[in-house]
Amino acid sequence: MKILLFAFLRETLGREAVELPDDAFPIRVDRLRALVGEAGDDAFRELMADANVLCAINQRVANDDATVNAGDEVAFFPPMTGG
Amino acid sequence: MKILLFAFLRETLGREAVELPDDAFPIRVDRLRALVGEAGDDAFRELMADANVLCAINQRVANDDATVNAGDEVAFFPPMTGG
Amino acid sequence: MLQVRITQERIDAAALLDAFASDDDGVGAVVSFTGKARGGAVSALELEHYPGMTERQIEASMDSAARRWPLRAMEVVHRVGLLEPGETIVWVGAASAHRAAAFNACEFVMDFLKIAAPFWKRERDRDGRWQWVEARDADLQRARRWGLGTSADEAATYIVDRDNAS
Amino acid sequence: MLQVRITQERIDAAALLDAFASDDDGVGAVVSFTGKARGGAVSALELEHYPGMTERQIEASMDSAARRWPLRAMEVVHRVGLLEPGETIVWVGAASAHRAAAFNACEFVMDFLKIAAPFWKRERDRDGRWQWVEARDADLQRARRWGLGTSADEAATYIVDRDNAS
Repeated sequence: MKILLFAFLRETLGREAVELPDDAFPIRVDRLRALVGEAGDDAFRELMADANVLCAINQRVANDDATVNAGDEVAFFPPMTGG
Repeated sequence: MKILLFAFLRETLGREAVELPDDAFPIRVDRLRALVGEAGDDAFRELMADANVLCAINQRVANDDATVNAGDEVAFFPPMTGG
Repeated sequence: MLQVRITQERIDAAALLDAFASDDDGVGAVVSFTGKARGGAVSALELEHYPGMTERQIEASMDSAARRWPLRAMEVVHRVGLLEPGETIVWVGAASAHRAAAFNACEFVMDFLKIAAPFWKRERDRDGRWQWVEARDADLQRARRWGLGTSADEAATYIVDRDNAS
Repeated sequence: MLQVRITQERIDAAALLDAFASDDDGVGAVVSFTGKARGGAVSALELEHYPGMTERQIEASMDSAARRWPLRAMEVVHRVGLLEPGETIVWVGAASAHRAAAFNACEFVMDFLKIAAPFWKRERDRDGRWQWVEARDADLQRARRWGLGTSADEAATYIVDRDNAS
Protein backbone atom coordinates (compact mmCIF):
# COMPACT_ATOMS: atom_id res chain seq x y z
CA MET A 1 0.00 0.00 0.00
CA LYS A 2 1.25 3.48 -0.95
CA ILE A 3 1.80 6.18 1.68
CA LEU A 4 1.93 9.61 0.00
CA LEU A 5 4.48 12.26 0.96
CA PHE A 6 4.42 15.97 0.13
CA ALA A 7 6.68 19.04 0.18
CA PHE A 8 9.87 18.69 2.23
CA LEU A 9 8.96 15.16 3.34
CA ARG A 10 8.94 14.11 -0.30
CA GLU A 11 12.09 16.12 -0.92
CA THR A 12 13.99 14.73 2.08
CA LEU A 13 13.20 11.15 1.16
CA GLY A 14 13.62 11.78 -2.58
CA ARG A 15 10.39 9.94 -3.34
CA GLU A 16 6.68 10.79 -3.60
CA ALA A 17 5.52 7.72 -1.73
CA VAL A 18 6.58 4.82 0.47
CA GLU A 19 5.25 1.35 -0.35
CA LEU A 20 4.24 -0.82 2.63
CA PRO A 21 3.01 -4.42 2.62
CA ASP A 22 -0.77 -4.82 3.13
CA ASP A 23 -0.19 -7.02 6.18
CA ALA A 24 1.18 -3.97 8.06
CA PHE A 25 -2.45 -2.82 8.39
CA PRO A 26 -4.52 -1.98 10.42
CA ILE A 27 -2.01 0.25 12.20
CA ARG A 28 -2.20 3.34 14.43
CA VAL A 29 -0.94 6.61 12.93
CA ASP A 30 1.89 6.95 15.49
CA ARG A 31 3.16 3.44 14.64
CA LEU A 32 2.80 4.18 10.94
CA ARG A 33 4.98 7.31 11.34
CA ALA A 34 7.81 5.12 12.68
CA LEU A 35 7.33 2.53 9.96
CA VAL A 36 7.39 5.12 7.16
CA GLY A 37 10.39 6.79 8.82
CA GLU A 38 12.41 3.59 8.40
CA ALA A 39 12.36 4.17 4.64
CA GLY A 40 14.75 7.10 5.05
CA ASP A 41 17.74 8.44 6.94
CA ASP A 42 17.85 10.03 10.42
CA ALA A 43 16.68 13.41 9.10
CA PHE A 44 13.64 11.79 7.50
CA ARG A 45 12.86 9.68 10.58
CA GLU A 46 12.97 12.82 12.71
CA LEU A 47 10.59 14.64 10.38
CA MET A 48 8.14 11.76 10.45
CA ALA A 49 8.13 11.87 14.26
CA ASP A 50 7.52 15.65 14.35
CA ALA A 51 4.03 16.42 15.72
CA ASN A 52 3.83 19.35 13.29
CA VAL A 53 3.89 16.89 10.42
CA LEU A 54 0.27 16.02 9.68
CA CYS A 55 -1.34 12.75 8.63
CA ALA A 56 -4.43 12.56 6.40
CA ILE A 57 -6.51 9.40 6.13
CA ASN A 58 -8.84 9.42 3.13
CA GLN A 59 -8.12 13.12 2.71
CA ARG A 60 -9.03 14.06 6.29
CA VAL A 61 -6.46 15.16 8.84
CA ALA A 62 -6.18 12.50 11.55
CA ASN A 63 -4.68 12.40 15.02
CA ASP A 64 -1.93 10.01 16.09
CA ASP A 65 -4.37 7.65 17.80
CA ALA A 66 -6.42 7.12 14.62
CA THR A 67 -6.25 3.77 12.84
CA VAL A 68 -5.20 3.28 9.21
CA ASN A 69 -6.78 0.30 7.45
CA ALA A 70 -5.60 -1.49 4.33
CA GLY A 71 -7.07 0.30 1.31
CA ASP A 72 -7.18 3.73 3.00
CA GLU A 73 -5.62 6.68 1.16
CA VAL A 74 -2.90 7.92 3.51
CA ALA A 75 -0.60 10.93 3.26
CA PHE A 76 1.94 12.74 5.45
CA PHE A 77 2.80 16.42 4.96
CA PRO A 78 4.03 19.59 6.68
CA PRO A 79 1.68 22.38 7.86
CA MET A 80 -0.05 23.99 4.89
CA THR A 81 1.32 27.21 3.40
CA GLY A 82 -1.02 28.01 0.53
CA GLY A 83 -2.90 31.18 -0.31
CA MET B 1 -26.11 83.56 2.82
CA LYS B 2 -27.16 80.25 1.24
CA ILE B 3 -28.13 77.22 3.37
CA LEU B 4 -27.91 74.05 1.27
CA LEU B 5 -30.57 71.34 1.39
CA PHE B 6 -30.31 67.77 0.12
CA ALA B 7 -32.52 64.76 -0.66
CA PHE B 8 -36.04 64.89 0.80
CA LEU B 9 -35.40 68.24 2.50
CA ARG B 10 -34.71 69.72 -0.92
CA GLU B 11 -37.66 67.84 -2.37
CA THR B 12 -40.11 68.88 0.37
CA LEU B 13 -39.18 72.55 0.07
CA GLY B 14 -38.90 72.39 -3.73
CA ARG B 15 -35.58 74.26 -3.64
CA GLU B 16 -31.88 73.38 -3.29
CA ALA B 17 -31.13 76.19 -0.85
CA VAL B 18 -32.61 78.80 1.48
CA GLU B 19 -31.19 82.33 1.34
CA LEU B 20 -30.78 84.08 4.71
CA PRO B 21 -29.58 87.64 5.41
CA ASP B 22 -25.98 87.92 6.66
CA ASP B 23 -27.15 89.71 9.81
CA ALA B 24 -28.82 86.48 10.99
CA PHE B 25 -25.29 85.22 11.84
CA PRO B 26 -23.64 84.12 14.10
CA ILE B 27 -26.41 81.69 15.09
CA ARG B 28 -26.59 78.35 16.89
CA VAL B 29 -27.52 75.32 14.79
CA ASP B 30 -30.77 74.71 16.69
CA ARG B 31 -31.91 78.32 16.08
CA LEU B 32 -30.86 78.03 12.42
CA ARG B 33 -33.05 74.93 12.03
CA ALA B 34 -36.10 76.96 13.07
CA LEU B 35 -35.14 79.86 10.84
CA VAL B 36 -34.65 77.66 7.78
CA GLY B 37 -37.88 75.85 8.65
CA GLU B 38 -39.83 79.09 8.25
CA ALA B 39 -39.06 79.02 4.53
CA GLY B 40 -41.45 76.08 4.11
CA ASP B 41 -44.75 74.54 5.23
CA ASP B 42 -45.50 72.54 8.39
CA ALA B 43 -44.07 69.33 6.88
CA PHE B 44 -40.78 71.07 6.10
CA ARG B 45 -40.62 72.77 9.53
CA GLU B 46 -41.11 69.39 11.17
CA LEU B 47 -38.31 67.85 9.10
CA MET B 48 -35.94 70.67 10.01
CA ALA B 49 -36.66 70.07 13.72
CA ASP B 50 -36.03 66.31 13.44
CA ALA B 51 -32.85 65.33 15.33
CA ASN B 52 -32.16 62.73 12.62
CA VAL B 53 -31.70 65.54 10.14
CA LEU B 54 -28.02 66.44 10.19
CA CYS B 55 -26.27 69.78 9.88
CA ALA B 56 -22.83 70.22 8.31
CA ILE B 57 -20.75 73.36 8.85
CA ASN B 58 -17.91 73.69 6.37
CA GLN B 59 -18.50 70.07 5.34
CA ARG B 60 -18.28 68.68 8.87
CA VAL B 61 -21.27 67.30 10.74
CA ALA B 62 -22.08 69.60 13.68
CA ASN B 63 -24.21 69.27 16.79
CA ASP B 64 -27.14 71.55 17.61
CA ASP B 65 -25.08 73.64 20.03
CA ALA B 66 -22.47 74.54 17.40
CA THR B 67 -22.33 78.08 16.04
CA VAL B 68 -22.68 79.03 12.38
CA ASN B 69 -20.84 82.19 11.34
CA ALA B 70 -21.45 84.39 8.30
CA GLY B 71 -19.41 82.98 5.42
CA ASP B 72 -19.58 79.36 6.63
CA GLU B 73 -20.73 76.69 4.18
CA VAL B 74 -23.84 75.20 5.81
CA ALA B 75 -26.02 72.27 4.75
CA PHE B 76 -28.90 70.25 6.18
CA PHE B 77 -29.63 66.71 5.07
CA PRO B 78 -31.13 63.36 6.10
CA PRO B 79 -29.02 60.41 7.32
CA MET B 80 -26.77 59.15 4.56
CA THR B 81 -27.79 56.15 2.47
CA GLY B 82 -24.94 55.71 0.00
CA GLY B 83 -22.90 52.63 -0.85
CA MET C 1 -1.90 56.10 -2.80
CA LEU C 2 -5.40 56.99 -1.51
CA GLN C 3 -7.85 57.90 -4.24
CA VAL C 4 -11.51 58.81 -4.38
CA ARG C 5 -13.67 59.49 -7.42
CA ILE C 6 -17.37 60.33 -7.79
CA THR C 7 -18.74 59.55 -11.22
CA GLN C 8 -21.92 59.73 -13.29
CA GLU C 9 -20.55 57.05 -15.63
CA ARG C 10 -21.01 53.28 -15.29
CA ILE C 11 -18.41 51.72 -13.00
CA ASP C 12 -16.41 48.78 -14.40
CA ALA C 13 -15.33 46.92 -11.25
CA ALA C 14 -13.17 44.44 -13.17
CA ALA C 15 -11.24 47.22 -14.93
CA LEU C 16 -10.70 48.98 -11.58
CA LEU C 17 -9.41 45.77 -9.98
CA ASP C 18 -7.17 45.14 -12.97
CA ALA C 19 -5.47 48.55 -12.69
CA PHE C 20 -5.44 48.78 -8.88
CA ALA C 21 -1.95 48.72 -7.30
CA SER C 22 -0.85 46.60 -10.24
CA ASP C 23 2.70 48.01 -10.47
CA ASP C 24 3.54 47.51 -6.76
CA ASP C 25 5.14 44.09 -6.21
CA GLY C 26 5.12 44.64 -2.43
CA VAL C 27 1.36 44.02 -2.51
CA GLY C 28 0.49 40.50 -1.36
CA ALA C 29 -3.22 41.04 -0.72
CA VAL C 30 -5.94 42.96 -2.52
CA VAL C 31 -9.49 43.07 -1.16
CA SER C 32 -12.19 44.63 -3.29
CA PHE C 33 -15.79 45.44 -2.48
CA THR C 34 -18.39 45.95 -5.20
CA GLY C 35 -21.78 47.29 -4.12
CA LYS C 36 -24.47 46.72 -6.73
CA ALA C 37 -28.04 47.88 -7.27
CA ARG C 38 -30.30 44.89 -6.68
CA GLY C 39 -33.32 44.14 -8.82
CA GLY C 40 -36.54 42.54 -7.59
CA ALA C 41 -39.10 45.18 -6.63
CA VAL C 42 -36.77 48.00 -7.66
CA SER C 43 -36.69 49.12 -11.30
CA ALA C 44 -34.19 52.00 -10.91
CA LEU C 45 -32.09 53.89 -8.39
CA GLU C 46 -31.08 57.52 -8.16
CA LEU C 47 -28.13 58.74 -6.11
CA GLU C 48 -27.72 62.32 -4.98
CA HIS C 49 -24.62 63.61 -3.19
CA TYR C 50 -23.11 66.69 -1.56
CA PRO C 51 -20.09 67.48 -3.80
CA GLY C 52 -16.99 68.38 -1.85
CA MET C 53 -18.12 66.99 1.49
CA THR C 54 -18.48 63.54 -0.07
CA GLU C 55 -14.85 63.41 -1.23
CA ARG C 56 -13.71 64.93 2.08
CA GLN C 57 -15.48 62.30 4.19
CA ILE C 58 -14.25 59.39 2.10
CA GLU C 59 -10.69 60.77 2.17
CA ALA C 60 -10.96 61.12 5.95
CA SER C 61 -12.02 57.47 6.23
CA MET C 62 -9.11 56.31 4.05
CA ASP C 63 -6.67 58.44 6.08
CA SER C 64 -8.03 56.86 9.23
CA ALA C 65 -7.70 53.38 7.70
CA ALA C 66 -4.09 54.13 6.67
CA ARG C 67 -3.28 55.12 10.28
CA ARG C 68 -4.83 51.92 11.62
CA TRP C 69 -3.37 49.39 9.18
CA PRO C 70 -0.27 49.20 6.96
CA LEU C 71 -1.79 49.89 3.54
CA ARG C 72 -0.04 50.20 0.19
CA ALA C 73 -3.01 51.61 -1.75
CA MET C 74 -6.68 52.33 -1.41
CA GLU C 75 -9.30 53.51 -3.90
CA VAL C 76 -12.98 54.39 -3.73
CA VAL C 77 -15.17 55.02 -6.79
CA HIS C 78 -18.82 55.93 -6.19
CA ARG C 79 -21.58 56.36 -8.75
CA VAL C 80 -24.15 59.17 -8.66
CA GLY C 81 -27.21 59.86 -10.82
CA LEU C 82 -29.57 57.30 -12.32
CA LEU C 83 -28.73 53.56 -12.18
CA GLU C 84 -30.34 50.33 -13.29
CA PRO C 85 -30.44 47.08 -11.29
CA GLY C 86 -27.21 45.13 -11.69
CA GLU C 87 -25.09 48.26 -12.06
CA THR C 88 -22.31 49.04 -9.62
CA ILE C 89 -22.97 51.74 -7.00
CA VAL C 90 -19.57 51.69 -5.32
CA TRP C 91 -16.20 49.99 -5.67
CA VAL C 92 -13.58 49.93 -2.91
CA GLY C 93 -10.10 48.46 -3.26
CA ALA C 94 -7.55 47.97 -0.47
CA ALA C 95 -4.00 46.67 -1.01
CA SER C 96 -1.48 45.60 1.62
CA ALA C 97 1.41 43.21 2.11
CA HIS C 98 -0.82 40.82 4.09
CA ARG C 99 -4.52 40.09 4.03
CA ALA C 100 -5.63 41.21 7.51
CA ALA C 101 -4.92 44.89 6.79
CA ALA C 102 -6.59 44.76 3.37
CA PHE C 103 -9.76 43.07 4.69
CA ASN C 104 -10.01 45.44 7.65
CA ALA C 105 -9.39 48.62 5.66
CA CYS C 106 -11.87 47.71 2.92
CA GLU C 107 -14.63 46.87 5.39
CA PHE C 108 -13.82 49.90 7.58
CA VAL C 109 -14.06 52.36 4.69
CA MET C 110 -17.34 50.82 3.52
CA ASP C 111 -18.81 50.95 7.04
CA PHE C 112 -17.72 54.57 7.34
CA LEU C 113 -19.01 55.49 3.88
CA LYS C 114 -22.45 54.07 4.66
CA ILE C 115 -23.03 56.33 7.65
CA ALA C 116 -20.80 59.35 6.99
CA ALA C 117 -20.48 60.04 3.25
CA PRO C 118 -23.29 62.36 2.13
CA PHE C 119 -25.07 60.27 -0.51
CA TRP C 120 -28.84 59.74 -0.62
CA LYS C 121 -30.57 57.05 -2.56
CA ARG C 122 -34.09 56.80 -3.87
CA GLU C 123 -35.64 53.79 -5.54
CA ARG C 124 -38.29 53.49 -8.23
CA ASP C 125 -40.70 50.60 -7.82
CA ARG C 126 -42.25 48.58 -10.66
CA ASP C 127 -45.17 51.07 -10.80
CA GLY C 128 -42.81 53.98 -11.40
CA ARG C 129 -43.14 55.48 -7.89
CA TRP C 130 -39.98 56.94 -6.34
CA GLN C 131 -39.23 56.48 -2.65
CA TRP C 132 -36.27 57.65 -0.54
CA VAL C 133 -34.30 54.82 1.05
CA GLU C 134 -34.26 54.90 4.86
CA ALA C 135 -30.95 54.76 6.71
CA ARG C 136 -30.44 51.34 8.31
CA ASP C 137 -29.73 51.18 12.02
CA ALA C 138 -27.60 48.10 11.31
CA ASP C 139 -25.16 50.35 9.42
CA LEU C 140 -24.71 52.54 12.50
CA GLN C 141 -24.13 49.46 14.64
CA ARG C 142 -21.53 48.11 12.22
CA ALA C 143 -19.70 51.45 12.20
CA ARG C 144 -19.60 51.43 16.01
CA ARG C 145 -17.53 48.22 15.95
CA TRP C 146 -14.60 50.37 14.82
CA GLY C 147 -15.20 52.99 17.50
CA LEU C 148 -16.74 55.32 14.93
CA GLY C 149 -19.41 57.66 16.18
CA THR C 150 -17.89 57.71 19.64
CA SER C 151 -15.57 60.26 21.18
CA ALA C 152 -12.91 57.57 21.60
CA ASP C 153 -11.88 57.90 17.98
CA GLU C 154 -10.43 60.52 15.68
CA ALA C 155 -13.34 59.85 13.34
CA ALA C 156 -15.72 61.35 15.90
CA THR C 157 -14.96 64.72 14.39
CA TYR C 158 -16.53 63.53 11.13
CA ILE C 159 -19.55 61.74 12.48
CA VAL C 160 -22.14 63.02 14.90
CA ASP C 161 -23.32 60.48 17.43
CA ARG C 162 -27.02 60.54 16.65
CA ASP C 163 -28.07 58.98 19.94
CA ASN C 164 -26.44 61.86 21.78
CA ALA C 165 -27.54 64.55 19.36
CA SER C 166 -29.92 67.05 20.91
CA MET D 1 -23.11 28.26 -6.59
CA LEU D 2 -19.91 27.15 -4.80
CA GLN D 3 -16.97 26.55 -7.12
CA VAL D 4 -13.33 25.62 -6.67
CA ARG D 5 -10.65 25.30 -9.32
CA ILE D 6 -6.93 24.49 -9.07
CA THR D 7 -4.94 25.66 -12.06
CA GLN D 8 -1.42 25.72 -13.50
CA GLU D 9 -2.38 28.71 -15.69
CA ARG D 10 -2.03 32.38 -14.81
CA ILE D 11 -5.04 33.69 -12.86
CA ASP D 12 -6.76 36.79 -14.24
CA ALA D 13 -8.45 38.27 -11.15
CA ALA D 14 -10.22 41.00 -13.12
CA ALA D 15 -11.77 38.48 -15.53
CA LEU D 16 -12.90 36.32 -12.60
CA LEU D 17 -14.52 39.31 -10.86
CA ASP D 18 -16.17 40.34 -14.13
CA ALA D 19 -17.84 36.95 -14.62
CA PHE D 20 -18.59 36.24 -10.95
CA ALA D 21 -22.30 36.14 -10.05
CA SER D 22 -22.87 38.63 -12.85
CA ASP D 23 -26.27 37.31 -13.92
CA ASP D 24 -27.83 37.36 -10.42
CA ASP D 25 -29.54 40.68 -9.73
CA GLY D 26 -30.22 39.66 -6.13
CA VAL D 27 -26.52 40.24 -5.42
CA GLY D 28 -25.92 43.57 -3.70
CA ALA D 29 -22.40 42.91 -2.43
CA VAL D 30 -19.36 41.19 -3.92
CA VAL D 31 -16.14 40.86 -1.93
CA SER D 32 -13.06 39.55 -3.68
CA PHE D 33 -9.66 38.61 -2.33
CA THR D 34 -6.60 38.41 -4.56
CA GLY D 35 -3.46 36.89 -3.02
CA LYS D 36 -0.33 37.76 -4.99
CA ALA D 37 3.30 36.65 -4.99
CA ARG D 38 5.37 39.53 -3.60
CA GLY D 39 8.74 40.51 -5.01
CA GLY D 40 11.63 41.89 -3.01
CA ALA D 41 14.00 39.13 -1.94
CA VAL D 42 11.93 36.49 -3.72
CA SER D 43 12.55 35.82 -7.43
CA ALA D 44 10.08 32.96 -7.89
CA LEU D 45 7.56 30.79 -6.07
CA GLU D 46 6.58 27.17 -6.49
CA LEU D 47 3.32 25.75 -5.20
CA GLU D 48 2.75 22.05 -4.63
CA HIS D 49 -0.61 20.55 -3.64
CA TYR D 50 -2.36 17.32 -2.73
CA PRO D 51 -4.88 16.86 -5.56
CA GLY D 52 -8.30 15.76 -4.38
CA MET D 53 -7.82 16.69 -0.74
CA THR D 54 -7.24 20.32 -1.74
CA GLU D 55 -10.57 20.63 -3.54
CA ARG D 56 -12.29 18.72 -0.74
CA GLN D 57 -11.00 21.04 1.99
CA ILE D 58 -11.86 24.21 0.08
CA GLU D 59 -15.33 22.87 -0.71
CA ALA D 60 -15.79 22.05 2.98
CA SER D 61 -14.86 25.62 3.92
CA MET D 62 -17.31 27.07 1.38
CA ASP D 63 -20.06 24.72 2.63
CA SER D 64 -19.32 25.90 6.16
CA ALA D 65 -19.42 29.56 5.04
CA ALA D 66 -22.75 28.98 3.26
CA ARG D 67 -24.22 27.54 6.48
CA ARG D 68 -22.99 30.52 8.49
CA TRP D 69 -23.99 33.36 6.17
CA PRO D 70 -26.63 33.88 3.45
CA LEU D 71 -24.49 33.62 0.30
CA ARG D 72 -25.58 33.76 -3.31
CA ALA D 73 -22.28 32.56 -4.82
CA MET D 74 -18.73 31.74 -3.87
CA GLU D 75 -15.67 30.85 -5.96
CA VAL D 76 -12.07 29.92 -5.20
CA VAL D 77 -9.34 29.64 -7.86
CA HIS D 78 -5.87 28.63 -6.68
CA ARG D 79 -2.66 28.50 -8.71
CA VAL D 80 -0.10 25.68 -8.49
CA GLY D 81 3.31 25.24 -10.11
CA LEU D 82 5.87 27.93 -10.79
CA LEU D 83 4.97 31.64 -10.34
CA GLU D 84 6.72 34.95 -10.72
CA PRO D 85 6.40 37.93 -8.34
CA GLY D 86 3.27 39.96 -9.08
CA GLU D 87 1.30 36.92 -10.24
CA THR D 88 -1.88 35.87 -8.51
CA ILE D 89 -1.70 32.86 -6.17
CA VAL D 90 -5.34 32.73 -5.17
CA TRP D 91 -8.61 34.49 -5.93
CA VAL D 92 -11.70 34.23 -3.73
CA GLY D 93 -15.07 35.78 -4.54
CA ALA D 94 -18.11 35.94 -2.24
CA ALA D 95 -21.50 37.35 -3.27
CA SER D 96 -24.47 38.12 -1.08
CA ALA D 97 -27.44 40.47 -0.83
CA HIS D 98 -25.66 42.55 1.82
CA ARG D 99 -22.03 43.25 2.56
CA ALA D 100 -21.58 41.67 6.01
CA ALA D 101 -22.09 38.13 4.71
CA ALA D 102 -19.80 38.67 1.71
CA PHE D 103 -16.97 40.12 3.81
CA ASN D 104 -17.24 37.41 6.45
CA ALA D 105 -17.44 34.52 3.99
CA CYS D 106 -14.49 35.73 1.90
CA GLU D 107 -12.25 36.21 4.93
CA PHE D 108 -13.43 32.95 6.53
CA VAL D 109 -12.62 30.86 3.46
CA MET D 110 -9.19 32.51 3.12
CA ASP D 111 -8.41 31.91 6.81
CA PHE D 112 -9.51 28.30 6.44
CA LEU D 113 -7.57 27.79 3.21
CA LYS D 114 -4.35 29.07 4.79
CA ILE D 115 -4.32 26.43 7.53
CA ALA D 116 -6.35 23.56 6.09
CA ALA D 117 -5.95 23.35 2.32
CA PRO D 118 -2.94 21.15 1.46
CA PHE D 119 -0.74 23.54 -0.50
CA TRP D 120 2.99 24.03 0.16
CA LYS D 121 5.01 26.92 -1.08
CA ARG D 122 8.71 27.30 -1.67
CA GLU D 123 10.52 30.49 -2.60
CA ARG D 124 13.61 31.08 -4.71
CA ASP D 125 15.86 33.87 -3.49
CA ARG D 126 17.89 36.23 -5.70
CA ASP D 127 20.81 33.75 -5.61
CA GLY D 128 18.65 30.95 -7.00
CA ARG D 129 18.34 29.04 -3.71
CA TRP D 130 14.98 27.40 -2.98
CA GLN D 131 13.54 27.41 0.55
CA TRP D 132 10.26 26.01 1.90
CA VAL D 133 7.98 28.64 3.43
CA GLU D 134 7.23 28.09 7.13
CA ALA D 135 3.62 28.02 8.32
CA ARG D 136 2.76 31.21 10.23
CA ASP D 137 1.37 30.90 13.71
CA ALA D 138 -0.63 34.07 13.01
CA ASP D 139 -2.63 32.11 10.43
CA LEU D 140 -3.61 29.56 13.03
CA GLN D 141 -4.65 32.34 15.41
CA ARG D 142 -6.76 34.01 12.73
CA ALA D 143 -8.51 30.74 11.93
CA ARG D 144 -9.32 30.25 15.63
CA ARG D 145 -11.39 33.46 15.58
CA TRP D 146 -14.02 31.52 13.66
CA GLY D 147 -13.91 28.58 16.03
CA LEU D 148 -11.89 26.55 13.53
CA GLY D 149 -9.48 24.03 14.93
CA THR D 150 -11.60 23.53 18.04
CA SER D 151 -14.10 20.79 18.75
CA ALA D 152 -16.88 23.39 19.03
CA ASP D 153 -17.12 23.63 15.28
CA GLU D 154 -18.14 21.38 12.43
CA ALA D 155 -14.84 22.24 10.79
CA ALA D 156 -12.99 20.38 13.53
CA THR D 157 -13.40 17.26 11.44
CA TYR D 158 -11.26 18.84 8.74
CA ILE D 159 -8.57 20.41 10.88
CA VAL D 160 -6.48 18.83 13.55
CA ASP D 161 -5.84 21.01 16.59
CA ARG D 162 -2.06 21.01 16.52
CA ASP D 163 -1.67 22.17 20.11
CA ASN D 164 -3.53 19.09 21.24
CA ALA D 165 -1.89 16.75 18.75
CA SER D 166 0.33 14.15 20.36
